[in-house]
Amino acid sequence: MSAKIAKFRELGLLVFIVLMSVGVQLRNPSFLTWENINDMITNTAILSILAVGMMLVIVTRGIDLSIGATLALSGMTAALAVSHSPGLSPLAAIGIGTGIGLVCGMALGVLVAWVNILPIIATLGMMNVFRGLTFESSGGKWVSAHQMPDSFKNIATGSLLGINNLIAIAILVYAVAYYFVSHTRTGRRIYAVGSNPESAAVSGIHSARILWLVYTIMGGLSGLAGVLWVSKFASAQGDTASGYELSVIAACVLGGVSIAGGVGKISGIVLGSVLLGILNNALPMIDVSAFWQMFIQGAIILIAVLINALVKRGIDRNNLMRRKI
Amino acid sequence: GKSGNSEGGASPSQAAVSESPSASASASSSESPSGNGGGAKKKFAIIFKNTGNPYGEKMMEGFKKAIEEVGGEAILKAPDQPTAEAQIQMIEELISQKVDSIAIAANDPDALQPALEKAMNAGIKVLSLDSAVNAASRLVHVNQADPERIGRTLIQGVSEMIGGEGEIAILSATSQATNQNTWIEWMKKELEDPKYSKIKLVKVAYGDDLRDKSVSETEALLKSYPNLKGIIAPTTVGIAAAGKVLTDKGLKGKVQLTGLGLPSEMAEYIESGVCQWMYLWNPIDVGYLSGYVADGLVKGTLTGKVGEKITAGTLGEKVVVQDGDGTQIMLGDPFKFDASNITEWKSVY
Amino acid sequence: MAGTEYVLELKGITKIFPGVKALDDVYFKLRPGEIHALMGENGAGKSTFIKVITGVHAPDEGEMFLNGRKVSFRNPTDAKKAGIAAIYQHVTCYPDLSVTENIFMGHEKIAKGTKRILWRDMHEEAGRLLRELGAGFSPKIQMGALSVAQQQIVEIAKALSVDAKIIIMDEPTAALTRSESEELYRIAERLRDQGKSIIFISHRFEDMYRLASVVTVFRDSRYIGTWNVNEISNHDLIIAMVGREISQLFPKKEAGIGEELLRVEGLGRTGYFADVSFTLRRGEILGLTGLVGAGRTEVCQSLFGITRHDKGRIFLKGEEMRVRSPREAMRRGIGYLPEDRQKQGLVLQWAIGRNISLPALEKISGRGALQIRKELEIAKRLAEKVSVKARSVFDLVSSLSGGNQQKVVFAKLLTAELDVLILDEPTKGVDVGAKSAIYEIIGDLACAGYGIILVSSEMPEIIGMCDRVAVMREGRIAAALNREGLTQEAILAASMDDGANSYGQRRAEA
Amino acid sequence: MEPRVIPNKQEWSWRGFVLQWEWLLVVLILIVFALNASLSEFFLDYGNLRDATMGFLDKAFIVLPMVFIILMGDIDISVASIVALSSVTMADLYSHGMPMEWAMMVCLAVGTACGWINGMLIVKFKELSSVIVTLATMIIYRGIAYILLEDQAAGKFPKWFKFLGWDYVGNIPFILLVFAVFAVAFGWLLHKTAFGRKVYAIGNNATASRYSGVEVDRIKVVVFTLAGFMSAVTALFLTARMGSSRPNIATGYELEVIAMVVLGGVSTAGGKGRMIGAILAVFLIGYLRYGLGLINVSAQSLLIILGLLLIFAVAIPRLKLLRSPVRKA
Ligand SMILES: Nc1ncnc2c1ncn2[C@@H]1O[C@H](COP(=O)(O)OP(=O)(O)OP(=O)(O)O)[C@@H](O)[C@H]1O
Ligand SMILES: Nc1ncnc2c1ncn2[C@@H]1O[C@H](COP(=O)(O)OP(=O)(O)OP(=O)(O)O)[C@@H](O)[C@H]1O
Ligand SMILES: [Mg+2]
Ligand SMILES: [Mg+2]
Repeated sequence: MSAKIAKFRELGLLVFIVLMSVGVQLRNPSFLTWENINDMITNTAILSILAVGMMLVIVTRGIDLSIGATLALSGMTAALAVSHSPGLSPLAAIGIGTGIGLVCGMALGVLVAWVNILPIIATLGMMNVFRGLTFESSGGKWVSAHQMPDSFKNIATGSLLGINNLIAIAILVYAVAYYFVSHTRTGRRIYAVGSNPESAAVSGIHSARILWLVYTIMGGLSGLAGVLWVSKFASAQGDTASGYELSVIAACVLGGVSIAGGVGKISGIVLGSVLLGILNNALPMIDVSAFWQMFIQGAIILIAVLINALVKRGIDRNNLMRRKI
Repeated sequence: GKSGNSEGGASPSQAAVSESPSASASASSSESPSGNGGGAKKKFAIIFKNTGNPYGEKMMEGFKKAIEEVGGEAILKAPDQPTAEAQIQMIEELISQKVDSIAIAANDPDALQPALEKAMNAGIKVLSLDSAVNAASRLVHVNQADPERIGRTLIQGVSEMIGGEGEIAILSATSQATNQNTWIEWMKKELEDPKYSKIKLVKVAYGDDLRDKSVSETEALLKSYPNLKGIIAPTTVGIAAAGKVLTDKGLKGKVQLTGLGLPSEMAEYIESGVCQWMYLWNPIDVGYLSGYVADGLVKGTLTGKVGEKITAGTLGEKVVVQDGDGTQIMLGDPFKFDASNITEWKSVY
Repeated sequence: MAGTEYVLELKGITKIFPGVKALDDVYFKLRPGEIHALMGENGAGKSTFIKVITGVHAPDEGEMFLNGRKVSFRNPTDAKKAGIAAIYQHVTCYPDLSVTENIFMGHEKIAKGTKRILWRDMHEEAGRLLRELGAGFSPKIQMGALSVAQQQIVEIAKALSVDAKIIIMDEPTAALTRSESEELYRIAERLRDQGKSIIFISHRFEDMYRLASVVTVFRDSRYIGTWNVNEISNHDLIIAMVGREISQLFPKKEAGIGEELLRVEGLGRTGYFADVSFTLRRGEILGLTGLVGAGRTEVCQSLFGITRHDKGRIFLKGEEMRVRSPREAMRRGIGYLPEDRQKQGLVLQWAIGRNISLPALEKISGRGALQIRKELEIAKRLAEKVSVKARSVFDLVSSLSGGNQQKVVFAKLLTAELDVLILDEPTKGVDVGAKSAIYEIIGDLACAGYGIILVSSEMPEIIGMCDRVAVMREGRIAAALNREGLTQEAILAASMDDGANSYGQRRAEA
Repeated sequence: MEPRVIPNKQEWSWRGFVLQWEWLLVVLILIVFALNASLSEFFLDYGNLRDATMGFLDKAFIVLPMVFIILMGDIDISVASIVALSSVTMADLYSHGMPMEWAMMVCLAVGTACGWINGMLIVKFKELSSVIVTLATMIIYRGIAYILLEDQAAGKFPKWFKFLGWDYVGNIPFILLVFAVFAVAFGWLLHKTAFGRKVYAIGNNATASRYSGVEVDRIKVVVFTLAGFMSAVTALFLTARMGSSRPNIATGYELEVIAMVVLGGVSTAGGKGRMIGAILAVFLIGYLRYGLGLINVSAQSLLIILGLLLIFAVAIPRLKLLRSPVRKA
């Protein structure tokens, strides 16, 4: 029964997305063109990759505010590396960025899992540290397009089997994540720890290890996203992606990941990311005043979650009505 | 990258300013010991908008150079976020340190007024540079370039690129940025000229100086206005993001791009021809000039009245002119970067 | 003594919590194929002892032998690997996960090479286990959607799924009805016949007599003794447990029954219950019984304003009222003792005193501020009245045993001036000593003029305490019985599905 | 049944007294003072310290109700947006000719209303957590501020208005006096009244509180409304300090406020923590920032130092050696 609700919930989100798309399409016919859809998905790829990690974190009742900073730090490091040695292979650059992200994530994981600092605080503190380190490592400079070899910039613009690399990487991340969360023990244990940490301890699950793992994964994905970001925009700055964590959290929340832990589905965050992606893409296209954009975004997020909640209530009520007494 | 100290002196803006007698550095060295403070060095502070911005770093570098030339101590500050609140706090810190002068690139023209008035009441000489504060909060403003000239030049440039007809759009930073808004006003004024009757400004978009937003705004412009011929982006993040989009979409030559950008960020797109040329002034010179102006204010050789003159090291003599209610010192015209000179500048800033 | 005779042997176990000696030099021996009952008052240390066996707590002193070999478990996984499975007293489930996952958490079935989880196998196995236990729900359902009793069944399935040699059950029947308990007995016996050993903790003598061959008694953290069940009389066992004689378990006092306090007419809440009508008078104890999930708790919560009913009317002292919140219910004179003391009854991280005063904060405030002295006064008086076992009112409630926690919840009810008390399973998981104390309090309250609704699954309790009984079945009142006609058979028949009609379908006059 | 005697007098415990989080903050403040004084000759100067206090106290008003919110296990990340919206409304109305006193009233009313809306949404939609609700309203409130003022700044307030942010009563900053009054009021509310006790109860176990007759929903609404009101108070002082208002003022305040509350020892997990801790944290961070600013530490180093301070301060009591069962609620 509850599985049906979850499905219906996603259906509701899907309907919402479709309605919105139709609305935008009526105002700007170039919205549902192949090119625009392609742009939209490409622009959403990084967000959706981060959403995977954030979902895992939120499932364990945590939150990670540091991902924007981790992304910036690893992007900057990768950019500095390729600007110093232009011969570096793009895979090595991805490796460096992801590695830095992993290290950041591990450090955070230790703080959350073993030192037992509340995630919101640990990540808030480390966000400052990582951001500061980004500025320090670049000495206040940016790494610009001309300092990056084409091979590096091609990470984001190139394509694999006709699919843009960013999209391909996102699909790969999603495939792996899906298998991980639904078909491996470790993946399921993430949900167990989030659903009830006390029983997890009694069933002999090493909660600390799971938590650590989750933040490490989040860090690794942020690192990967950092390289992709820098490659996509061909510029690395100290304040790259500042405040981006809120968008990622919003994507998860729209996708039905519960802040209370234990609940969250891959299909949900796909939809959440898509909804945000459409918002970011559509608002500039329907020519609303720049001053209204923020309000409209916020209102749509609020309406989406409220409708979702109301729909779920309706379904619950309906189920009750059918119950024989 | 290598820092071009000597190159910084030989500024690109000199090339644009027709007559610019190169100043003798000796003037400063003879004056500095005559300061009243005996052995203690005078303290000159500069506050930029935010940290980690190469444009600001270069500006502070130029400021520091000038202050060293006049024998003072330079204090360089910038908050981590570009907010007026953080700058107010920095001003308070500087007042406590009893600095002699504060030069500020403001995040808000009006919001710093109470803080800066307090500083001036404490005997600190206040000037603004790059982004002005209102006339009541400063003695003088060091203007990198005349906003009118910037606005008009950009329209002239884009008009030339697109052959005098077609749709154009502006990609700005935030809707709040006063600089950008003034320039945009002047662009619109310039467009009123009948010779641009065939040019239509279709939209002003705001990329908020965020990479991702600037990219989606640019993409939206291209799709909503399929006949778009040119984009003007008077902001460093915006113009680079637009350059990247045009490159990736293979629109080189179809959609023209110009605006204000950092040579280092734009080198790629100028060299490839996506952006034939763009403009900027030399931030090092802006800082350098401000250093001398600050020194003049502290020494009392300058009070900020119209008509006063100052000799600013290698930049030569500059004159204080009227600027609305207040006064300002102009650095010169914006400098044009194109394929011929971009290699030279891309490693400087 | 030969070590081989026992599968499990513990010697001289001592466990000290900060400030509390939970176990003091305790001995225990378990033979293969034996069902061993562990009994004792609340707070005697039974649950702690179990947790020492399963490696949740490390003992401060003492040794443990498994099949004659000395072992020490660092965590529950070690114990599980060694073949010890436990059902803990407080259900430890994952509400967001499926029943299957709950059952197999920690020992999932995985493919040999890829380590992929074999969902289909697990669902099948889980389904089989649940059918064996007589549960009628699908293993794919979400755990959180189940009632407490159903969750308890899943806990048992969990223990069975491990294929352990030693199975420990800490009060597994507390949330079960008789028929469900029967099911459990059968399973336990079958396991015993397969040569497994079971340690069984319960406060119900019924359980012990039905199942166990050996009984060990703890009292005040100490080992009292071990007897063969058929060699010790009920009377001696009670003395062993409480260290004194309990003269009368159900001190039913004859209270003068007065005017009508509460009248409920046709109360209904979509999906939960319908057409519930009854009356309650001053000094009267009305029993509300039925099988688990019959809707008793839902009715009580509607009366108390936790949930809203959508049909029917409630009259309090002749006046119709609508309760929108527990606060309003309490102001009007209705109090509720919730069924889940840990989640609904107590702030576990708080001291006893603060918990007791929580419903009465307004009463102890003067000119805006709380009067701490008055608060402590009330807390002390009430804690003593229900005889909580604690060192002071500053002890944290979380450090109390289940039964003592329940007494604190009871004390909370006494802070407010109420007319109607709704007691939802007030003696669930409470030992005999505390039980008789609670019964005494209930009796006193009835005499003092309260109207009391007593929700209980325990027949003796209902029969011993109540003036009238309403039996609920599937959300409706199936029968209303008066004291004269009150027998276990009558109640059972009314709560079972059909065929109940032959028994007294007399409705209490409206 | 033998009657049991249960004492209700608590023994004074040195261990309990010494092992209080707040001492750590006091020690840290002393260290910061000693360090700053040795690093900068300008630090230990009454005038400077006084003016520095004026500089960081504006957001401290939000810290007070945020303690309540975090104690209840909720969070409000829309406070900075409320500051912006109420400030912008005030400035806009004033520039359209409304008398300043009225505009200030409207400012407070707008903030209070925003907080009330947050509270109502959170209470009526229990399935949504406060993070989600206030994340959405955060965007919406600031969005409205943008709609109101667009790219303009509004200001040119009367001279006396500046008093709020820049002047002294005697030799004490006005803002400090107001803060002291509010701090005492909020501290009293939290620690001495039934209301405060209920806030703790909700934070520890909302269900049990409801079953005990605590009006959980009403208290939540009141607390979020208070947060809105105090955000508007911050808006008054911040606007006075800035002399004008813009839709982007107070950006990032929410995280700073939350960091202070948490550094003050307030934990969402168990409804633990005290008002004094959060207030001490305000001063700790304020003076640390100021002192480092006096020696012109770069912004990035400041970020790193503040980040590490937050981590270490929260990590220290988690060290096994200091762990003790004695901890006051
Ligand atoms: N984690 C703990 N910290 C401190 N004291 C504890 C802890 N767990 C249990 N105790 C104490 O240990 C003693 C034994 O408790 P335990 O739960 O083992 O009793 P029990 O026999 O299972 O009682 P019940 O029948 O009520 O469940 C009690 O006094 C209790 O207060
Ligand atoms: N969380 C839930 N989700 C769905 N249905 C529920 C839930 N909790 C209870 N129910 C259903 O509501 C009905 C009434 O349950 P309720 O708990 O009121 O019964 P009860 O007679 O008090 O039983 P118990 O002995 O478990 O307290 C039952 O059909 C039960 O299955
Ligand atoms: Mg127990
Ligand atoms: Mg019940």
